[in-house]
Amino acid sequence: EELLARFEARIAADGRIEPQDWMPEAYRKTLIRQISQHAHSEIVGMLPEGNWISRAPSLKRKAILIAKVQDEGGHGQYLYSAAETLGISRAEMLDALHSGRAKYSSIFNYPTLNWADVGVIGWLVDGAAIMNQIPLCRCSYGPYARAMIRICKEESFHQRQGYEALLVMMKGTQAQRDMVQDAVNRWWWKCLAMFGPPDADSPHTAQGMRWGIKRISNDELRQKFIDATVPQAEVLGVTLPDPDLKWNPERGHYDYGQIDWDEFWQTVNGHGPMNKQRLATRVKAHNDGQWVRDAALAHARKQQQRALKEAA
Amino acid sequence: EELLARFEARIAADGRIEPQDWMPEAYRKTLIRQISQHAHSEIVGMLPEGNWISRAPSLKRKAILIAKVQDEGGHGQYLYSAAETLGISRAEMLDALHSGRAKYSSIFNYPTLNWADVGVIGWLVDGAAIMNQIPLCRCSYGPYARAMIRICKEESFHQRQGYEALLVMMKGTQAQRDMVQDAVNRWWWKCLAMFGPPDADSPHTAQGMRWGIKRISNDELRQKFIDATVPQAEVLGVTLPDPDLKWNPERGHYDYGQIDWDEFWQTVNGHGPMNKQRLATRVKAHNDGQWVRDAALAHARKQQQRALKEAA
Amino acid sequence: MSATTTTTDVTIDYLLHLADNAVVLGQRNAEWCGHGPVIEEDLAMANISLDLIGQARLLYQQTAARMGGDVTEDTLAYFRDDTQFRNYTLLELPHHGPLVGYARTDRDYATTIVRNFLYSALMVLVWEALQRSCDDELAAIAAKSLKETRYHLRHARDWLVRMGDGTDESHARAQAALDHLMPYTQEFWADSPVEAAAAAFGLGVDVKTLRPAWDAIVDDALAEATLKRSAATGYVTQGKNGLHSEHLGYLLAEMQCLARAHPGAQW
Amino acid sequence: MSATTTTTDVTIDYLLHLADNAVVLGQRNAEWCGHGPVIEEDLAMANISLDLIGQARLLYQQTAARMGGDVTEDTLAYFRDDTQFRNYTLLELPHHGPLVGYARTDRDYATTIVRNFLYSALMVLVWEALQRSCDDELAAIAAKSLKETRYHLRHARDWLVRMGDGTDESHARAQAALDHLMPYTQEFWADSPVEAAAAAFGLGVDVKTLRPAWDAIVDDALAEATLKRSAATGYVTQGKNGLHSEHLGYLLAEMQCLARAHPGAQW
Repeated sequence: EELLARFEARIAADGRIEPQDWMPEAYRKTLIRQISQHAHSEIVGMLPEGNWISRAPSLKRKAILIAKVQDEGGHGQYLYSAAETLGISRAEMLDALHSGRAKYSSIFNYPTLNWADVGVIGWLVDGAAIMNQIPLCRCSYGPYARAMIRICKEESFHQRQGYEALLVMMKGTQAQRDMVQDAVNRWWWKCLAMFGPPDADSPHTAQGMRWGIKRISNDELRQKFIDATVPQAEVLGVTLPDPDLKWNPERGHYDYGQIDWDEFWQTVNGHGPMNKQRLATRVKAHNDGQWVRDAALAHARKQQQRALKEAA
Repeated sequence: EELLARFEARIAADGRIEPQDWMPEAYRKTLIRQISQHAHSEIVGMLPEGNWISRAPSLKRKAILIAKVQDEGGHGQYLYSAAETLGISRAEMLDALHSGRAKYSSIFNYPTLNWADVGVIGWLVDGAAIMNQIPLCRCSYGPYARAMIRICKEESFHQRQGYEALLVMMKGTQAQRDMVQDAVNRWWWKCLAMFGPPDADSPHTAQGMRWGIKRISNDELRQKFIDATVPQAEVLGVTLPDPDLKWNPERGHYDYGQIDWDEFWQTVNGHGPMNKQRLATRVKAHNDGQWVRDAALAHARKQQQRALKEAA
Repeated sequence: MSATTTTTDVTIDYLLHLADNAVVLGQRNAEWCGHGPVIEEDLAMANISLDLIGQARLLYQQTAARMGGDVTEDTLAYFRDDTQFRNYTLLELPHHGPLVGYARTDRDYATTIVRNFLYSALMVLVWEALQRSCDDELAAIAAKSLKETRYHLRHARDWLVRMGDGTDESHARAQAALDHLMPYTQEFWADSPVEAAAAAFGLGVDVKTLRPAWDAIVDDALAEATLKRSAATGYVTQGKNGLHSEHLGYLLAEMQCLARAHPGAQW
Repeated sequence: MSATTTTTDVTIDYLLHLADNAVVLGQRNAEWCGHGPVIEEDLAMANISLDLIGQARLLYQQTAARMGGDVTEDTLAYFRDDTQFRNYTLLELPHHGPLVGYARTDRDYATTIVRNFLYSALMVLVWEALQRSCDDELAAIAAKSLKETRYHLRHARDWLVRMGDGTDESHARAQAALDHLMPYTQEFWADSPVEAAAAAFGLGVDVKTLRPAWDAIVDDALAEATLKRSAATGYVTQGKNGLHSEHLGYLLAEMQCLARAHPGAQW
């Protein structure tokens, strides 16, 4: 009781909880779920963009894309480490992913169909992710907050790079402009859905807010994202595929159309265009890599035994 | 003794030996070796040309190439059947191929590096093969002779198609003409080596001649091929890569330069650029297909048992 | 479908859908050439592929004739981008289970056979109906293609039964391939403005009306193969409307690379 | 090498050889991105690939500057055909054992590691020597590349030892990869008119002189890895002289498809 009171006081005072501190079991579980899901998203998220590395149309863009996908892997790595401070191993988390018990961001269950998808993922998907993640930099759990600070910095860089790549394409040929518009058409609504269901329907929000894990509601974040993105789209010269999108001077925000939540839930529940392919590819990589990990372990053990023998 | 005398008399009279006829064991063995090697060559020979099916530059050429590679598979099929009449199974022959005991034509141990290779293989490789094979249509062993009649007819068709494809390319762009010349440069000498070592060094020729399996010597066939090909090369407008190649009015034949027999033997002995790749690909196809063949067998057995049960 | 769409536009789009189906599956099946499980299957796949390439050529030729200008069968096959292709997504998938576009693994013959079965079961019905197309050229292509497709269906069905009613391994592989591919068949029945317009004026067939007959062919074969009919649920692919999987881009990159490296060249 | 060959021609050809090596291996290593055996290896392969693409860019930029006209790093990487590439054949091979160009199978990490080991063991020596090139730009690129390549060598060597001295399976896989790839290293020492000319005027290094040092690096690592040094005999590949394997055409078809579909476009 006293521990809980102290914990709640620290949260209320916007203090940080650290791994060695006492925490309620539900808080720990919620964080493990959220951080590992975020880590899985980074790892699965390597695949849609990785799909274009081999075909990047210039060496400069190839290098930028490899570096970006590498950063995503790196984010996955720190996030797994942050989750490990809560008493779960990477192997357990991967097992949960591979067996379908753990989720990852549903946005990665859509295919990347043209080169502009790479830029649009940077601009819109990373943009939406940053909106979701910036509040997490002030999250109550220290290791997660610190990981998010680093991740948000890199993500902002990726977002600018994505936007810049699209600007170049929009100044190019008609075929290039068509690619950008096609990519925007396919990704726009999916990005809006990334903020999660409307606040009224969102089960985790209230508790998350109280614990200082979540700090801004889904609908607020979505509106913020739209308000920030519309002017960028205008500069770029693309049309956002929503006829209802327009400035509402009374609200001081853009109004927007209805999100297709059926499609969203279908994909979240495993029936998007790429759910099976993404997961099966990760499982295959893991299984194919078993002998490599085994070799490293066996060698390390042999080394240790040799060292012990020499010491004896 | 009497059997042998009768056999030799039939050969001397240019008669045919049929599967049910008595034959000397050495004759049977020689034929099995030669026919199965020929069959293996057709099967392995699907790979160099098969390499270009997916990239054929027009639908017409794609169709022609698929049909051609299919014909090669068909030739392999009849030749295995012809060899089976001598008391060996296809499985035994494939096993000899896959374990490296049986050979196939060394010409297929070179890579196909540009689209013109497909035309040049038709024109030169098939052309050389036909020179080698036409005498076999009169071979003393009936099933082999009959298989060869059909095969030679189809090969001549392929040769004309290959030559025609090259004519079209030579009338095209400089890049197309360069492709043809590059392919001719790479294949010419290898085709001359297809007729086998000079008569002086050829171990099998004498016995093969006596048995009516081989009817014309390596060097005679090679000369015949060169004499037929030089005028075709002139019409095509390509340069055969041999500075010593010139008409010798005294001999009534073209003189030609030195074949690099070291390179030939190196490839025959397993050290060509593609020996491992060709064989490993065939072995992989066979191993990967094991479950398919097993399924067919298992199903046939089940069907048979059901038929027996119904009959009982 | 805008009000200004002419029957010529619809005919072109409809022919392209049929032609793209044939060329993409022809390209895939030919990949087995030299790698089949037994020589006879190398020959069979080559044969099916040849028929499909032949169908594609006739259909593209008809399309080119109606488009006029410099359009040829080859500009249509080699110089359109993936978003312009109108083939069923099912046909562009590689010969293995569900993986992303740049994964690599062995080819699986069960996937090949199940796909050929599901597609040719549809196409015998489509070609049969298209023999009565108001377009005489298409009706003639349909009559020729029907004969070929009957053979393709028999070939695939025979192997499906052998695999399903063969060994435990072959049964498991056939079932896995069916589970993987069956959801893609939803696209057969999905709405398509081009198909609707083509059916409306007697050029094409309303594929939805063929569904009971297709179901019967599938159920009959699966029963004989002792396979369980997998659910055709979940995401409905949209290749026939131009929205493809990650695989088509790679297939076309390979198929078109040489032709595109030499624009305007004759072969 | 004709009598009219200038040092500029030799410099261009020599830089292209170095650049093509880097771009082709960079392309191959990046194929693991998202498919590696453990996240840290996805990152390591991406890193190595980035270094190689970076080296290729610097080298192509230098080449383009000396060629003049409209030549850029990207026209060199994207608009040359396979016969114009001057990379070692070793570097264009797919990540698996010996198979023909259109075979398909799983990627094998042992092949990747052994290749990176054999190549980076050479390149630490090459870059070290090229720091003393008479060409200042090349010397500067060499100094930068040397640091990167030392890391690549350490990475590959560490894994080679882990695999060789790991489990029975990993030992067998590493040995098989070594047996497959070692013959391709003969190309390192094979005659090349461009290399000879570049060495002659102090631009390049006579690679043959590096052989004892390379042998020592290899033998030392193989001893620690408990692997048997495979024979480097048989056919000597000629990629650096423009005669490649069946694999480079496919690699370039994929790498170049988008750039070539939009000639002249800026990205």
